Amino acid sequence: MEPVLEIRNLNVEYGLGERAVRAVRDVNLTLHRGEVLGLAGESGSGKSTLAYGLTRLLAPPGVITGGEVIYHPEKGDAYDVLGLSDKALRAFRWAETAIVFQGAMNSLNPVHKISTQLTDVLRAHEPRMSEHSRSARAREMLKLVGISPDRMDAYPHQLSGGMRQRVMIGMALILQPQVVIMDEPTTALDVVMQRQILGQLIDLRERLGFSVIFITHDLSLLVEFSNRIAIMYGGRIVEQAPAATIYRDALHPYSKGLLGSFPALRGPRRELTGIPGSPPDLAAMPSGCSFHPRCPQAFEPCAPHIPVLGRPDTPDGAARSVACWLHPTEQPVG
Amino acid sequence: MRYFLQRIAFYLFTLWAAITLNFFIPRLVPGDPVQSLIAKFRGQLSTEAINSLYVLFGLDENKGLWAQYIDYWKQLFQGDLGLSFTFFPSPVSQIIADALPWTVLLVGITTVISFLIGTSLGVLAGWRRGSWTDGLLPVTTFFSSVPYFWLGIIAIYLLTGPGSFFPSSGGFDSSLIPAWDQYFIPSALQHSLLPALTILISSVSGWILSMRNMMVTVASEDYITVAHAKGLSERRVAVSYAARNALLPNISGFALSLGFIVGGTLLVEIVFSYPGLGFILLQALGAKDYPLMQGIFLVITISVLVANLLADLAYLLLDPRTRKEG
Amino acid sequence: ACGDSPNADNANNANKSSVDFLKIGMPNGTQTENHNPFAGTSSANALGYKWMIYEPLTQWNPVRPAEPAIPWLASAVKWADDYKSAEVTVRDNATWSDGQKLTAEDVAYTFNLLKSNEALNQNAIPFDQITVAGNVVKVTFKTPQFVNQNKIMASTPIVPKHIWEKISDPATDVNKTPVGSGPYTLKSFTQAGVTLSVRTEGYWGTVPQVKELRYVSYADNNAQGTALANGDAEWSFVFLPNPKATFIDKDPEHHKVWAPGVLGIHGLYINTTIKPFDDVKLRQAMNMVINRTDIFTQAEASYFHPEIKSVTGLPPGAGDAFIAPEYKGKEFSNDVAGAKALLQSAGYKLNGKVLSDPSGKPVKIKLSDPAPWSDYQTSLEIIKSNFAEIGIAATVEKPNQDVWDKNVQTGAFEASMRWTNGGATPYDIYQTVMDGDLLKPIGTAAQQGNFGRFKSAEATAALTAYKNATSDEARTTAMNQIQKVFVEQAPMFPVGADNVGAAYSDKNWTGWPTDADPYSGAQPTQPYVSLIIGKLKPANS
Amino acid sequence: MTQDAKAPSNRPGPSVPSGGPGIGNGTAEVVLEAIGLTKHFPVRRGLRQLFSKERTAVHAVDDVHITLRRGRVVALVGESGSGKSTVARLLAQLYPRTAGDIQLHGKTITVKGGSAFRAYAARVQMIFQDPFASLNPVHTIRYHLTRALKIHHNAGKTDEDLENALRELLTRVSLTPPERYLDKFPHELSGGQRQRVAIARALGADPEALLADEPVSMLDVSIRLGVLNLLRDLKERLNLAILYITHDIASARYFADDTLVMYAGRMVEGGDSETVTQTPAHPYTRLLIDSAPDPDRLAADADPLEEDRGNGEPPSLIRPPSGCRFHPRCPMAMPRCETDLPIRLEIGDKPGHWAACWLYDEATVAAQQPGVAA
Amino acid sequence: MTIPTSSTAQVIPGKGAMAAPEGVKPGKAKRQRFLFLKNKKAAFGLLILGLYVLFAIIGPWITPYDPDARSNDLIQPPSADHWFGTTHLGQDVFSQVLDGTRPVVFVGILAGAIATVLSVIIGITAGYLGGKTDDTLSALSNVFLVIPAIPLMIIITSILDSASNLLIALIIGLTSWSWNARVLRAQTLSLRRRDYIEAARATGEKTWRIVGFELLPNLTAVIASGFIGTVIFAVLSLITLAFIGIVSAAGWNWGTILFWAQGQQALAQGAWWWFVPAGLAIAFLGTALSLINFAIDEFVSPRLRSAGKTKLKTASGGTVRMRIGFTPVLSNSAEPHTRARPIPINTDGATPVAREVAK
Ligand SMILES: Nc1ncnc2c1ncn2[C@@H]1O[C@H](COP(=O)(O)OP(=O)(O)OP(=O)(O)O)[C@@H](O)[C@H]1O
Ligand SMILES: Nc1ncnc2c1ncn2[C@@H]1O[C@H](COP(=O)(O)OP(=O)(O)OP(=O)(O)O)[C@@H](O)[C@H]1O
Ligand SMILES: [Mg+2]
Ligand SMILES: [Mg+2]
Repeated sequence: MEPVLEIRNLNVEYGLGERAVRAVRDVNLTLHRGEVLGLAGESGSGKSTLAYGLTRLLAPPGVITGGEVIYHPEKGDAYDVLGLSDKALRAFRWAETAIVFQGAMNSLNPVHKISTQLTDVLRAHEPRMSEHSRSARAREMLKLVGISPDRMDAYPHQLSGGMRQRVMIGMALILQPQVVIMDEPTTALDVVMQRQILGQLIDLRERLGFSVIFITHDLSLLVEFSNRIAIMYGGRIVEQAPAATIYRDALHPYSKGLLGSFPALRGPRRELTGIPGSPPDLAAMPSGCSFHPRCPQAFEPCAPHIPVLGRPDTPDGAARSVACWLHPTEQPVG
Repeated sequence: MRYFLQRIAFYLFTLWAAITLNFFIPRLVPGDPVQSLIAKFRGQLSTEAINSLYVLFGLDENKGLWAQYIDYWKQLFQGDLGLSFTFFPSPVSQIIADALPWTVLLVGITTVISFLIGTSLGVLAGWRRGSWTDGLLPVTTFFSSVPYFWLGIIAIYLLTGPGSFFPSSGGFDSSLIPAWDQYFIPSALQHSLLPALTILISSVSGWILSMRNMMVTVASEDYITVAHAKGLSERRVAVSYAARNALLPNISGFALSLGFIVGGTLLVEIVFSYPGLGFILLQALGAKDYPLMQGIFLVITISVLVANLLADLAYLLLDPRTRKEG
Repeated sequence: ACGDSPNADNANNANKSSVDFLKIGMPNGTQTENHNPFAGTSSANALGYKWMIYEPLTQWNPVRPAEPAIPWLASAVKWADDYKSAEVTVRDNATWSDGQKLTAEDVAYTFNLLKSNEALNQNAIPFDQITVAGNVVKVTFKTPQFVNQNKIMASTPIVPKHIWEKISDPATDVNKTPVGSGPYTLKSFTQAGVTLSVRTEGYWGTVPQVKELRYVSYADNNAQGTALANGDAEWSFVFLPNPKATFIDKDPEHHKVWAPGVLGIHGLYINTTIKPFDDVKLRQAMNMVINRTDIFTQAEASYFHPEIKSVTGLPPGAGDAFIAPEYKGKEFSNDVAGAKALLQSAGYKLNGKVLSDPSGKPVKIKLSDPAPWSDYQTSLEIIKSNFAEIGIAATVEKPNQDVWDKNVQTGAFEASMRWTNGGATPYDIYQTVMDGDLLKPIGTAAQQGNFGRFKSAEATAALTAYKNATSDEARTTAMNQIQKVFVEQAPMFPVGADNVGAAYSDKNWTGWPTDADPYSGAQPTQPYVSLIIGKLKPANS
Repeated sequence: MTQDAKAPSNRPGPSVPSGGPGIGNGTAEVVLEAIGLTKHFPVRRGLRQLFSKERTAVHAVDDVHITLRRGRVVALVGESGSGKSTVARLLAQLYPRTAGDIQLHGKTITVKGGSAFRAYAARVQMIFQDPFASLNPVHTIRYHLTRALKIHHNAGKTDEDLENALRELLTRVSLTPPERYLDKFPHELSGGQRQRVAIARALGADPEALLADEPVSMLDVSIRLGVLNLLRDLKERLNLAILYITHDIASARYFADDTLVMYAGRMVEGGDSETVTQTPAHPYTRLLIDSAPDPDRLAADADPLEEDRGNGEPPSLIRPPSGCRFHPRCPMAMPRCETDLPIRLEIGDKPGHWAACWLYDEATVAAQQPGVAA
Repeated sequence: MTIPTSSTAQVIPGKGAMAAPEGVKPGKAKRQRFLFLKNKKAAFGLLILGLYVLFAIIGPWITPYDPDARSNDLIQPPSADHWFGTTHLGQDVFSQVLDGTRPVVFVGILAGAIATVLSVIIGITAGYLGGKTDDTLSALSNVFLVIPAIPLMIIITSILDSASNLLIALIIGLTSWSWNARVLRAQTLSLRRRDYIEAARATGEKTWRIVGFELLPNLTAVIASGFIGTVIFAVLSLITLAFIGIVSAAGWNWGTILFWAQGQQALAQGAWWWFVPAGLAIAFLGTALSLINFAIDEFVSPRLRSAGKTKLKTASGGTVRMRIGFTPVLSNSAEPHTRARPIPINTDGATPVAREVAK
């Protein structure tokens, strides 16, 4: 499989100096063409920070302190997104990677019509396009996400939550980007709507062939909808594997705990384990494996040594990686 | 629609209450216009004139406060504001009509300019925090804390004088007759510069501050990040996304401040002998000129209320969220 | 389009080398257009230009009040001995600015107008019969008018009958297009000012050389002062603190201040009903210690209210002719020692810095005047420290003007600086202070005078006698009597005189009245202004 | 009117199972019961409506029956805006009800304020959805708990009593050692800890019934479980009656004895949790369950329910659909659904399992084919 | 007098510093309460204000001269004897300024307090009780908002015999509460439906307790900033009234000094020392109060707090500015920050660390 986006040792901090919060630490992750990569982890584990850090969208005091984000365009050479000039970065944004945020109400400008918000992307990226074809394109996108184009002139508040989220998805796809990042796109919606929208997204992906980074803390949702899942804890990726693999056989105790926290709706009533303790303080991270204070299986090396993300010596180890002393790894993988 | 009717009922009530208060409060003050006139002229007017003045002002008939109040409303409904005492026998409506344009033009335009400048600087200061704009606030704050009559007087002292470009007083050159011609307009502009400048200096910081704060608040909204993520130009994000939204709360402040134009400028007009309403109000206050006071209060009240209505309207126009029901 | 503009002339005029206009200012605030000469509130009155348009029958010089009046619209005025009637012979060469001839009918009409409109009759003249015979108007009055003679003849603007009889309510008419007999006509009224232009034809006297008068009303003394200093105003009547620094020094060669005193004074009224101030001795002592020179230099900027020196309270110059023989040359001397001795003899005790009255109570006094009257306030501060020298503890209160006014009228004050009425004789001064006919009980407003509730049958009788006297001897006797009471009883402590002066610049125009030639007062709002304007000549000619 | 309007007369007959007697526990003492509970929020009337008789209102809750029993948890599930919170607030007497009855131990109680309200609050307490918002940021934990104890006279007489009571409360919600938490401010605690404090506060009144309005929906996945387990633990130890409100039907299965499903202000299905979640009867419940994320399902699986009608939007509560409120979205809708309000019908698979759906009325199904609404 | 444009109207209480869950470290949280003082603006503003208050208290005792006392040094420029020169009566301007501090501070604070109390009572009552009460009270405050304040004050002061500072403070306080009342009402409305208020109600708290103990503390910042705003307004009103000679109770304040100076045309006389110091004294007091107000705004809405350093050094030595939309990249080398090496470990022999797992 061919990569579209390679994140290498990305580090993001909030603030500077002593009091800085290291929200993303040495993250390595590769997104392949056409896949849905799920990113899970509890609140504050750095998922959003990672997603926004990719395109330098973090608000102050966020600072990228190191790393590379290598983007492989469909044609042409790969380049480092973090090294782009402001102008090039503006051109890169949305044309190559688009983002769908958690709350659609907040991501749409309340004072502009949705048509304006759809077309100003085109105006910025394809200035030579005619007014007419811009609006035709916008209509087309709305139709694509299942909204009747006659709602073009509606203001965001005139649409329901689900419709707004669809508008956002339509807007994300309007330039046919290679990568779509979705940060908890459905947490504000109820389950029925959530399923509708995700179903539609998967459908569109099959038709348009973009890759998706899908962020949520709802692991069961990820297992159902994504190809591969990466699990974050304390700013690091602690495990990464195909969705089914994780579901069936998670290696990292944290992944296991996460899976054990969701009551299942179907099947036998299984006992829920949960994860004891509380999430770590990013500014005062435990030494070694940051999960060790909560880990039921922690042992000597966990406290002093940071485990590295690498291939576990399991039979299916080639397709996955984990950062845990319980699972000796061979070599770091992207 | 319903919203409007409610607002209008509310405004009418406020108007009634304010007018009633305006009627009664001045009448609690001891003394009367004649006594004030005598005192004002300090020896220039002999005490023998007292009787004739009472007759002249029609104060010789003794009417109860209540009867006066009823009369006042009757007159008001006929559009008659009565005759002023200070400028006897000019009708109050004429005095106001003469003075109002000056105030509205001077203070109105200045308020608009102040708002525009303040808002633009506020947008800059809010958007480019950490640049030179950070220094703007302390400086303007200092100037806005200075009482502006003080600033005006100092400006007159420093900047006017024989041969100076700035005239020290008046609304236009006394040898000219108001007309829309090439002599009068420049003169009027020239005379308004200094007062306008002092108002500007002392009022701009409020706008800068509130706009800056709103910009900062808005800048961390998700839709701003989305706008950046969409690769829009910095200008478009700053103006069409951030400033456009940050402006909304300030619009009502702006409309309200328009309402205070008439009432809020007593001292600039006094210091610069500007022929506006604020100055006349002060004279009316000093002279117990009830009809004139009431007339001016009426203008102020109405303008504040109209400004309020405008604020509502502006919000309605600018914020699609409030446009829900027709 | 430029030719249509009303300002086009002006712009052209600006290029002229010589100045043919005079800029007059008054610190009287906003004006609305009203050229009614009878309305005290009109712009014509506030700026004084009514006397450039309308004229009185005679001109009277308040600086030398004892001098006879100059005939003006009247070629002669003959009063009866009892001053209950007068015959006015009207000049036959005067015309109104609309070309009509000015006749005795006009004069009679004007008197009738005042008679039948109480609202216009500001001096409350008790007109009786007014008849016309040829060019003579005969007026009779209900009471003797000796003390009012100049108010009637020299302060009543004569208006054209043919215009005014058509006006339905003369009291409230703004007289939009004034037609008068004076040397000027109205050119324009704007919010910035009033412009008069000189009559080109038909004026009975010498046509003044000043072609145009530009009046501006400034917001307050400060604005007026600035305008004077800048040369924006050339003539004004305004209080200039430290006129040397603020005005004269700006152009020492041309900027002048002249402030002659008139028969109207300012002084500290004492409430004579309050103990211990009902004691004449105490009042005398207090009167003795007031430092009038300090007040003159510090409160009145050494010019504004000319210092009163004579113990009679009569101002120097204007009052000299009236001073009783026994008081000639007697001047206030700021005599602290004398005052102390006087008090001691009257049973007062000075323990250290506290004076106690014979009953043993410390003497305290509250001085009050409205805060905005800064010269009075300064005077009070000075008086306060003067009183302290004889152990009287004074406090200065600053009630607002309305409250102060009410308190003074109803007698709810202890001591207060106030003015007196003024007139052609000292009668007005003394009447305001001592007239028993004006006396009202404490609590009732005394609107006309005697605020200190001074009770003296002697003074009242003398005042009445003066007013009604039919001979000069009787008047002199009465006046001497009045002064005696005033000096001995000290019902009020005179401090300074009113002035009819001006601040002016003779850069462009010369010929102003001066100490050397006090041919009239100099205040730009008084009837004599046309007298002055007639004498002005271009400075560079 | 439907026969439900007469509900009080046939309570608690097996034909009208409300909370539904669970297996073996049917005899547990009833603590709190809502009968025909209805709440309409009046919408401010415009000028036009001023003269018409018609009153517009949000029909937030209509004719709801709930029975809370000692030692049992009843879950109330439904999508956002279906009126769950309103039910809880009605039960807590925070809102006056439009119609219906709330009975505490069989006695009708209506209180608005004052000591009567406090007496009621002593027995019925509520926990709010958002632990970040339900504690006053300016007060310490000690203040919050002390107030709860004092208001309900559980603070004892001396300071020592109070201190003991406070420790006891915190210990009960597993915030140990208590000293570590007592003097903290809410913002110094994690979400789970805050929710525990909120629970402790409710327990401070020593209530019999606890109304938990989405107590864990704002909490992180890994913490949720702890709070739910705590609630279950309390239910068992203190023999509390708990109303557990949630939109997460899976957690209802895990945590509640009985489950009630609400749709647009009405109850549509009820029964014991396992039955309702495993063999849902009402089409809405089915939609809900099918929509819940299911790791065992393949992503691409076409969902028969996906093309529902009405764009999947919940109906307006100001003018709710006639008949069954779900009919515009229901794939099985029959003509009758549009006109007649469905009554509660026994499903028959398990005792106490019912649904308000005409599909379970054999006569109707026979006469009208499901899924082909006119 | 433009309307107060303090941003209090946009303050979102509860979303303030307290509600920012992240960034707060347990244990250090106590210090949060003094965070306000760490704000440079607040500290500076409070320092100046403190000086003024000090002079207000001790001013009249430390004046070098009796401010009323006349001397023979008329209109003297500043000198060692007279730091701010003298007046036309030879009074010492410095003594007058010092002596005049007390009434200004007194009137400002008292009027501010009165207006604040009124606005709190009216605003919160209207907002919390709603309904008819709200309508009535809102109408009342609107009427007061509409009536022009300074003229109203002029009228009312002229009703009174002599206006003591106490009375003036009362009048200013009584006429200037309406703006704050409006702001507070709006805030209360938004707080009223907060969960913690509802929760307090559900716990069984009495209404007055809810208002006093749950609502009010959350409005402190808004109230404080309203208070400061009114103090500024009151000071300027007092000075304006004194300047136009309407108010002049016995004793000095800066407005009276300006009144005298202007009456004597101090500037025209060249006596700038008479006119300038009082104006500057007002300006500095106003600035100090404004600074405190900014600080309160920032305290309430942490977004307004500047993030300290905004210029950053990149790895390559250049500087970048923190700005929205373009996160600074300090280095884009792909070197990992933590040196984590896979070390071979034998899991079989590992003994899990025994630990107590807290629930
Ligand atoms: N502006 C900021 N200043 C300081 N720390 C911040 C800031 N924004 C985020 N953080 C910290 O960075 C960490 C990661 O935050 P992030 O938003 O990426 O988490 P997340 O995984 O997306 O969580 P959630 O599931 O709640 O969205 C958090 O611990 C947070 O406290
Ligand atoms: N005070 C109120 N005034 C008017 N309408 C209200 C009020 N409170 C709630 N509603 C309406 O009543 C309906 C039910 O609201 P409720 O909060 O009970 O739903 P919910 O099921 O708890 O939703 P959620 O899952 O989002 O918490 C909604 O349509 C809501 O808009
Ligand atoms: Mg996130
Ligand atoms: Mg809810």
